[in-house]
This record gives sequence, C-alpha cells and structure tokens, in this order.
Amino acid sequence: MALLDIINLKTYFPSADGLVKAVDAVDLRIENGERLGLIGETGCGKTVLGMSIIRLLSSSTRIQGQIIYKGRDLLGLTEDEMRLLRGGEIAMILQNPTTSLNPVLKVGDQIAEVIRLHGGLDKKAAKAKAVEMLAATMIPNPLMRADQYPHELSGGMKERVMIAMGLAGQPSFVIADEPTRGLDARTKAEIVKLIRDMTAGRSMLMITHDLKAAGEACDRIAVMYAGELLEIASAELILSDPCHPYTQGFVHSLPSRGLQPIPGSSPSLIDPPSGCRFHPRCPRSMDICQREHPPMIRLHKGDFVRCFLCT
Amino acid sequence: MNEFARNLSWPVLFGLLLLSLFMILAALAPLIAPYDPWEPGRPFLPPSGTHPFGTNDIGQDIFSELVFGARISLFVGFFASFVSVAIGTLIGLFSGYLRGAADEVLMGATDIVLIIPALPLMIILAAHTSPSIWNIVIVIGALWWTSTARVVRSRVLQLREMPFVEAARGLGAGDCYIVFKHILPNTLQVIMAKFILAVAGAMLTEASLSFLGLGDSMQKSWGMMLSYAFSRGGFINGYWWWYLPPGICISLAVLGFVLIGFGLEELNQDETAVNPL
Amino acid sequence: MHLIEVLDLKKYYSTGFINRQYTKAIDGASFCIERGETLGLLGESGCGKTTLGRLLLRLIEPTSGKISFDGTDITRLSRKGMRSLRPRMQMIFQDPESSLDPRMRIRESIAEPFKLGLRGKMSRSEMDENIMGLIETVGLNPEHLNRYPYQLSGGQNQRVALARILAINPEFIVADEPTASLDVSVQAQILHLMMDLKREFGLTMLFISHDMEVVRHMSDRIAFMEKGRVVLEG
Amino acid sequence: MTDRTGYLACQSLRYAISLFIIVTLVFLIPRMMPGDPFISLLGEEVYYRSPELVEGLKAQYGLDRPIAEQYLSYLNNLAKGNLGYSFHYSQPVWEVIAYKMKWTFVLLIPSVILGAIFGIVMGAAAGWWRGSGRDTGITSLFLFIYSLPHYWLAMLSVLIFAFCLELFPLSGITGGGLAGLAKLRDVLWHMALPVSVLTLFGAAYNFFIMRSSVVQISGEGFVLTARAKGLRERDVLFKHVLRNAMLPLVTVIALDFGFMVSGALLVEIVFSWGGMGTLIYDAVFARDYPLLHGSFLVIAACVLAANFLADLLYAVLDPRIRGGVQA
Repeated sequence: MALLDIINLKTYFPSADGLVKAVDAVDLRIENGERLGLIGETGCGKTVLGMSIIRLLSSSTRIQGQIIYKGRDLLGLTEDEMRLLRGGEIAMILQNPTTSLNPVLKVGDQIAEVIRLHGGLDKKAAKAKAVEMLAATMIPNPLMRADQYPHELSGGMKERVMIAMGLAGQPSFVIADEPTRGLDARTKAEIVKLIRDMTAGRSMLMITHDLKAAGEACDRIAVMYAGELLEIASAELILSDPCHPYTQGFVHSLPSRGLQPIPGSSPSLIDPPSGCRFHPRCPRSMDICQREHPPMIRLHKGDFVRCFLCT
Repeated sequence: MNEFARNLSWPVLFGLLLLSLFMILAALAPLIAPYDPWEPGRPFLPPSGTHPFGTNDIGQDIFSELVFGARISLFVGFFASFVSVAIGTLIGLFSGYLRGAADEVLMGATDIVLIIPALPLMIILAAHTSPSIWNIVIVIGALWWTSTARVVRSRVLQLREMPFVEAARGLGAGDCYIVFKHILPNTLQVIMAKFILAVAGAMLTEASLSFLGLGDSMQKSWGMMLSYAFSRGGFINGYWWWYLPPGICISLAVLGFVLIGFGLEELNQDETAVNPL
Repeated sequence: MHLIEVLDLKKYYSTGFINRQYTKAIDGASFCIERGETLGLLGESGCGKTTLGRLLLRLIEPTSGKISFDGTDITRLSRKGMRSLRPRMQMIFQDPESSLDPRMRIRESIAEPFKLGLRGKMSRSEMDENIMGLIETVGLNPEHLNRYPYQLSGGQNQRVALARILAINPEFIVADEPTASLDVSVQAQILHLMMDLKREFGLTMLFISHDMEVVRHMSDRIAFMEKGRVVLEG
Repeated sequence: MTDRTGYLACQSLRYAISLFIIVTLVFLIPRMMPGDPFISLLGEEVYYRSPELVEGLKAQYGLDRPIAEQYLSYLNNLAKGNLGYSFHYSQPVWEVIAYKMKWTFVLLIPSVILGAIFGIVMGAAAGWWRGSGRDTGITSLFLFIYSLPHYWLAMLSVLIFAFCLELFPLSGITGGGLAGLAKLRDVLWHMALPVSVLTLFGAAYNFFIMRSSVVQISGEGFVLTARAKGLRERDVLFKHVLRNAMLPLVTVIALDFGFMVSGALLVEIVFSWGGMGTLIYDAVFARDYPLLHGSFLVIAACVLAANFLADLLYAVLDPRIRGGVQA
C-alpha cells in the first residue's frame, strides 16, 4: 500500500482578480521509502500542493479531494489530530531559511523544540539530541553552532539547520520546499547530497524548480504545470527521455542541455487555457490539444503522462 | 476605481463620514450657528428650544460656540500637522538619503527631541510666547515631527538601496531628481498616514494646551471652551451641557482622523505583509 | 582596443565603531574588457563579484586603484563628469521587479531616459514610436505598457529593464546575475534575448553569475573570482 | 562584547547630549523670547508687584552680567541642585517639586505598569486574531479611547463615578485626618479613578504598537515553521510570536512613560491631585516661571532616566545586540 495517495486534490483560494486554482485535480502516489521530486516553474502551484498535504494554508483556502496518508484521509482530520502529525509523522522543511528560523532563539533550541514535542525527551536530552542532529548535517563545530542565533550563520548553514529541524522528529514523510534556492553551486551540491543521505529509508516530496537537484536526490519526478501534473516518471527517464513536450522543453532550457527557451510564458491559474494547458506554447500542438483536455495516461509501472502524443 | 474602492475599509469610511460632518460644520458655520458665539446673554441656561446646548457663564450660546469652534480646532489640527509632517519629511528624506554625518546629526537630533517630554516643553514655550493660535501651531509643529522623520527615514533607507534607485542614478540623474521623482512618490503612502494621525495628535494637543490656560483667548476652540468650563466652575457646579458637548466634538473629530490613519496604516501593513504562499 | 581597463582595484569596508575592522571586498583586481566582448565573471556568493560590478560603474567608490572607461579614468572624475558618462554604461540587476520604480507604469519607466534627454530632444510622437519599437525588440506587447511592475512576471519585468537600457543606448553593460531569480525556461529566454541584443547593438558586457554553465554560454572569456581576487582569466 | 560596550557608550553619550540640550533650552528660552527677560526669570507676580525687589534680585542672580557668565553660574547652581526660587510659593523650587513629584509618581507608576500589561495583552490578542469579530471589537474600543482628550475622560469619569454613582471621591489625595493603614486605604480609594483613566490611555498606546507588531510577526516565515513543527497555537503565540514582539516593547514602554507624564499632568488637574500637574497648572496661571522651568527639568530628567534604563535592558535582552550585530 502506498504511504501517501493524493486523489483528485483541488486547492483553490480567492484573490482580488478571481479564484486561483493553484492545485487543480492532482492525483499523486508516493510509496513507502520513495523520494519524489515535484518540479515546476514559479507559480505553478507546487508549494501549495505541499502546503495542502501538511494543511498549513490560510483559512480562506478551499481544499477538496482526498489525501490518504497511511490509510487516513488527512483532509478529514481535525486540526488537533493534524497538529499531532506535523513535525513528527510528516515534517516540512520550509523554503528560505533566513525568514523561516526564529531570529531571537538559538538554533539548537529551535531544533530541540521538535525533539521535545515528538520525542518526549526532557530539556537537556533534547538539546543533546539537537546537537547530534546538527552533527549529522555535517555542520562544522555543532556544539558551538547550537548555541548561536540564525543571524550568525551563513546561508548554507541555515539550510542545514532547517534540514536538522525537519528530520529531528524522526518523520516517516518529509516535504522539502526549495531546499537549494539561493545557494551557490558548491553549497547546493553539498545540500543535495545531504538531503539524499539523511532521507534514506524515509519518504520525501522535494519541491523544487531545480531539475538537476531533483534528479540527484529523488527516485521519481513529477512535473507540474499551471496547477496540474503533466508527467510522472523515474528521475533518469525524465532527465534522459521525457515524453511530454513541456518536460522536453524544460530539460532543454537547462544551461547544460542547450539553453533552448520554451516560447511564451506560464498561463494564469485563474483562467487557464482550454484543452491542454500547455498547448499555446507547445511546438507540437495539434487541433485536438485546443479542444480537449488530455487525460493522465498510465504508460508502464508508475509512469504517467498527460499528452495526446504519448499514447 | 476598483482598487480605490477596495482601499475603503470600514474604519476609513466611518472616519471620512465623521470628518465630512465636521468639515461641513466648519465651512457653513455662519449659516448653521443660531447666534454670534461672542454675544453675551443670560448665563448658565440649561439646554432648551432657544439654546439647544444652553449658555455659558456669560450667556454665550454653546451650540454656536461649538459650530465656530470646529473652524479653529480643525485649522490648528491641519496646520500644525502640516508643519510637523513637512519638517519630519524633510529631515527623514535628508537623513535617509544623504546618510553619513548628516544622518547621524539629524537622527541624533530626532532621538533627542523624541525623548524630551513634549507637553511640559510645549507648556514652557507657550508660557513664554503670547497666547495665539499661530504660536500653538508652531509649537506643536516643532515638537511633533519626530515619528514622521523616523518613519520616512527608514522607508528612504530601504528605497535608496533598491535597484531602481541605483538604475536612476545610472541614468546620470541628479540627487534632486531621484529624491523627488523616485523616492518621495514611494514614501507618500506612509507620509499620508502620518499626516492624518498627526492632525489627530495636534487637535488633542491644542485641547491640552488650551485646557492648561495657554490657548488663544481671542479664538473659540473646543479646547478653550473646555478650559473655561473647567476653570470657571462649569465642572464643579455640574453644568454638564457646558463641558460635555465640546469634549464630544473633539473626541469624534479626532476619532475621524484616527480611524482614517489607522485604516491607511493597516493597508500599508497588508501590502508589506508576506504572502502566505 | 580595451573599453574597460581595471588596474589593482581595491574596495575595503570598515566595520565596528571602536574596534575598526576591515573587510576586503575587492583585494587588487586587474583585468580588461575589449570593445564588443563579453567577459564572464564567475564566483560564489559573497566573493565580491557584485561589488566589482558596482565599482566598474562607480555606483560605489573604490578604496584605491584605477578604472579606465574608453581611456578615461573614471575613479578620478568629478560627480558632474561622471554624470555625463553614466548613460554610456548601464547595469542589469538580479531582481527585475525591484529594478523598476513600483509607482511608475511600464511606459514611464521606459520613457524616462528619453524624458531626461539622454537621446536628444524628442517630440511626444517620436518618443511613442521609439517605445513601441523597443518593446517589440524585447518581445513585449503594447498592452504591457500601462501596467505596473507588480502586475508583470519576473521574465517580463526583466524584458522591461532591457528595453529601458536599450532606450539609453549604452556601450557597456554590467549584468549582475540577471537570471538568478528566474525559472530555467524564462532564464533561457532572457539569455537568448541578451545575446541577440548584444550582437545587434554591439554591446560590451560584464556578465556576473555563479552558474558555470550560464557563464559559458554567455561569455567570450571567463574570469574567476574568489575572496576579492580575480584569480584566473582564460 | 566590545560591540555591546560600544553600543552602551553611544547610548550614554546620546543621553548626556539630550540632558545638556534640555538644560540649555531652559536657560535660553526665557532669554530669547520677546519682552523683558526678567519677567520670564522671576515670574510676573514678583515683577509687577515689587520693582525694588526686582532690582535687588537682578544683582543677586547676576542677571546684569554677560550671558556666558550667567550660563556658567546657572550650570553651577544646577549642579548643586539649586533650581531657583519660587516667589509664588516662597520656597526654593526644588523643595516644592520634590514634595509634589512624589505624588505624581504615586499615580504614574501603577498606571504605567497596569497600562503596559493591559495594552500588551489586549494588543497581542487583537493582533493574533486580526480581522475577527474579537479584533474589531477590541480595536474599535481602543481607537475610541485613543481619541479622547485625557482630561475630558477624567472629567467624564468624575461625572459618572463620583457625581452620579458616588462610588469614588470627587477629588484630592486623601480625606485627611487619617494615619497609617487607614490613610493608605483612603489614598488608594482616591487613586482608583485617576489611575484607571491613565491606565486606559497607557493601554491604548501600547495596544496599537503590540497589535501591529503581532500582526507583522504572524506573517513571518518562522511562525509557519513553528506550526509545521506541530506546536499548539498557544505555543506558537507565546514561544515564537510574543518572544519577538516583546523586545522592542521595552523601549516603547519607556517612551510611553514620557507620554504618560503628560497625561498624568492633565488628569491630576481634574482630580485636584496635588502633584506636578496641579503645580504646573497653578504656575501657568501665576506665570511662576522659575517653577515651570524647574518642573520641566525634573520631569525631563526622569523621562531620560527611564529611557536610559530601557536601553540598558534592551541591550541585555536582544541577542542581535548582544552578539554584536545591530540589525
């Protein structure tokens, strides 16, 4: 049985210009011990999808569908039941460590807070465990770092603290939101390796716009575009031979793969294009793509694609 | 239009309503007031059909005093606020834009003025000058600018580091052009909120100074009415119609400004708030 | 011929009120850029590459050293002399939205160089004609002109910034990680546009980035920067 | 550590300069204002009633000497605690003030503390539940209080609670003729109304600062992190939001002390509370300038001291100053 099964998830929220359909009928399954990368461009709804799972969206958001986690529908839980899962069962590593860490608390205490909450340890033991967690992130001199405040750490170190904090509650499932954003090449490579090592044996959803990082840290990759998933396949397949024209375009726009741009710009989530949402920008668009919304087609063992060309 | 309508939250709307009420009162004072507010008559008359709010110790009609008082109180409020916000804006702009030594001196001065207890100093200044409405405007203006200066400065410091200001400098534009074309327009929103709140503060301060006997006895402001009601026995003898109406007027007029200012600041805060997504 | 020549450039920052400490942001940089060439400047965050870009345009003052632009030592120029030279050198910033005045419509932002008289006296209709030409060059629609920066996407704003720079018609451009905040597909669009513009207008460029692959695509020569020093030039 | 010392040195210097400027202002204002400066220095009462006394006093105070010399002797007198002589009270200014100041503090200190607590609690609640019915209710109430002139609310409270309901005394500090515990109880009973009025104003002031601070902090990323950890809402508020909101409040409460002094002066007058307020009120009517100057100096010194203490406290509390980096 899958660890997480998202069925027909719709997350809409009102805005001044209309209803934003940030996540529109998404189906996604994550197996036990599987690490899935969720790839997409800014504003395609990938962060909202992560926030929908851990239910940290503002109260004006409307969520429909089912998120079955270990047999329970998360959307049916009360706020208190959900809270007990957060940080312990399901952890989220939020994006931008500079704003996501509390500026007036020592980083060691911020990590220990999770351990005390979900590990039932006393204050001293939790602090010791927090230092252990920091050591596991390969931060130099963890004992000293634990007693420092966020502003005393570099960007890369703060990201390590975020990772230590996310994993401190021994979660079965981790959602990591853009863990490599804003880091330079060397630090990025180190953080990706760290994430891969530290999530071994756990399940993970890694939200990122960095295809290279996702390819290195994840087993499978799901590609999101304008609120819906377009393709799900193993990481190697997505990187080497993707089927969907958008994924192809995305891969080819990487500087290392030719820097070939996809023409046009991402559509609005309020009023997405008819038919296939990618058709206005698609180099291989056909008549049917304008008229009909392509269904998600299962290719073989867990690979899916939403394109008329790939049948 | 849509955007404008969205800005009108309930505090702003209610504030504008109160404000327009008092503006009309002030503008049409000679038409609304039944009597000349200076004309003496029978003293201490309680409210009646001929004198809706009764009369004071020398028989002046309190309702007429109130109507004309709106002019003075609003005038002092607006002008003192204008003076203080103008000073504060200039100091904040210079300090934030020039930085360095100019900033240290100006902000040092601001910090000093900020911690000097304002009312006691105003009392001394007012006690040494002849009581006139202009002196009150100047005294309030000269001591109320600190918070504007601080807010404007921190906004300017933020703005001058923004790439678009650097880009403007890259065009070869001069400092004046940059300050007035790029920095000031982006600061107006906070200045506006400060201005509105300063009007409220100035009206309250005028009332306090008048109450202490430092007001302009040649002008009928609400503060002066309260001052007389208190010092000439209206309060002790329980002539409530003498001291309640001017107090209510000050409170409501100030409330109008405070509501608008509060609404604007909430709006500014919403704009700077982090998007939850 | 060298358009830019940098000789032993240094920029130190001092911190601390009582115990003065110096941070060496740029510690002796020397290099040149040929006319029409793109020099890629590669380095990790905090190595001083942004500081170097700003120094070249004298948006900040160097501690010591020499920067020649077209034979003139700009570190010696007066404020006034510098102001007249500024339009010939421009900068593209990392965050496109904040590089445009949030209170100005796109049209005003692009028109600003014309209004400041950088391209000589111009009638209203000439200005409109020029603006239309520019937005077409950078791939925007006329409908974008009446919007504000916050109403456009990052890629669109970066196009506006490029249009504005073209309106100024500079010879030298410092591009400071112009695509670092953009998505890969948009990054590819903007970089292609920049390469086209460079070719069409014969621009000289310093292209700053931390992405090796991007710098390789964009540059004729690459310089590496580490801890305030330009270490290798190839 | 050195940076903290540096910070404190800077602050000390700032307060020293402030004090110096205040002292100099008091010296200069009467001498710069139009009209005969002797009126301003000796008070109208003396000046008009006994011209021969004025001549003697001029010589005695050295008012006929050059201004620099006057300034030095003024500073010298201040250093000795000599604030001048009040002819209205026929007493040295310092002695008058020292007695009255005590009673102002009796009103002020409980009001500042209660106002801070009340305002912070309500502000935190309103900010945390921003936009809810609770927030609208509490905020409207404080907007209204904020808009009332201090002394007018005092008059209203006398009208309602003393005149009409006869729950509290009309005015004064004590009914007199009492001693010991009975006197203390009587004073507390007399204090109830003025302290309540002042507390409301202190609370309103702190309320808005706290509310907007909590609103702002609630939108920060680390609050989301705290929720993602599985913390209870109560713990998110207390351990993360308030911890960040409380810090700047230390300085705010100190500044607030300055505003509260002004408020207390006005409220005292209404309640005929024999403190600095009534003193200044009488001094204004008698144009007793030496007393006015002295009062201002003493009040300003107290406010400076409060702010200085707050800055010291802030330096101890904020890790960003403690660590050396000023954010």
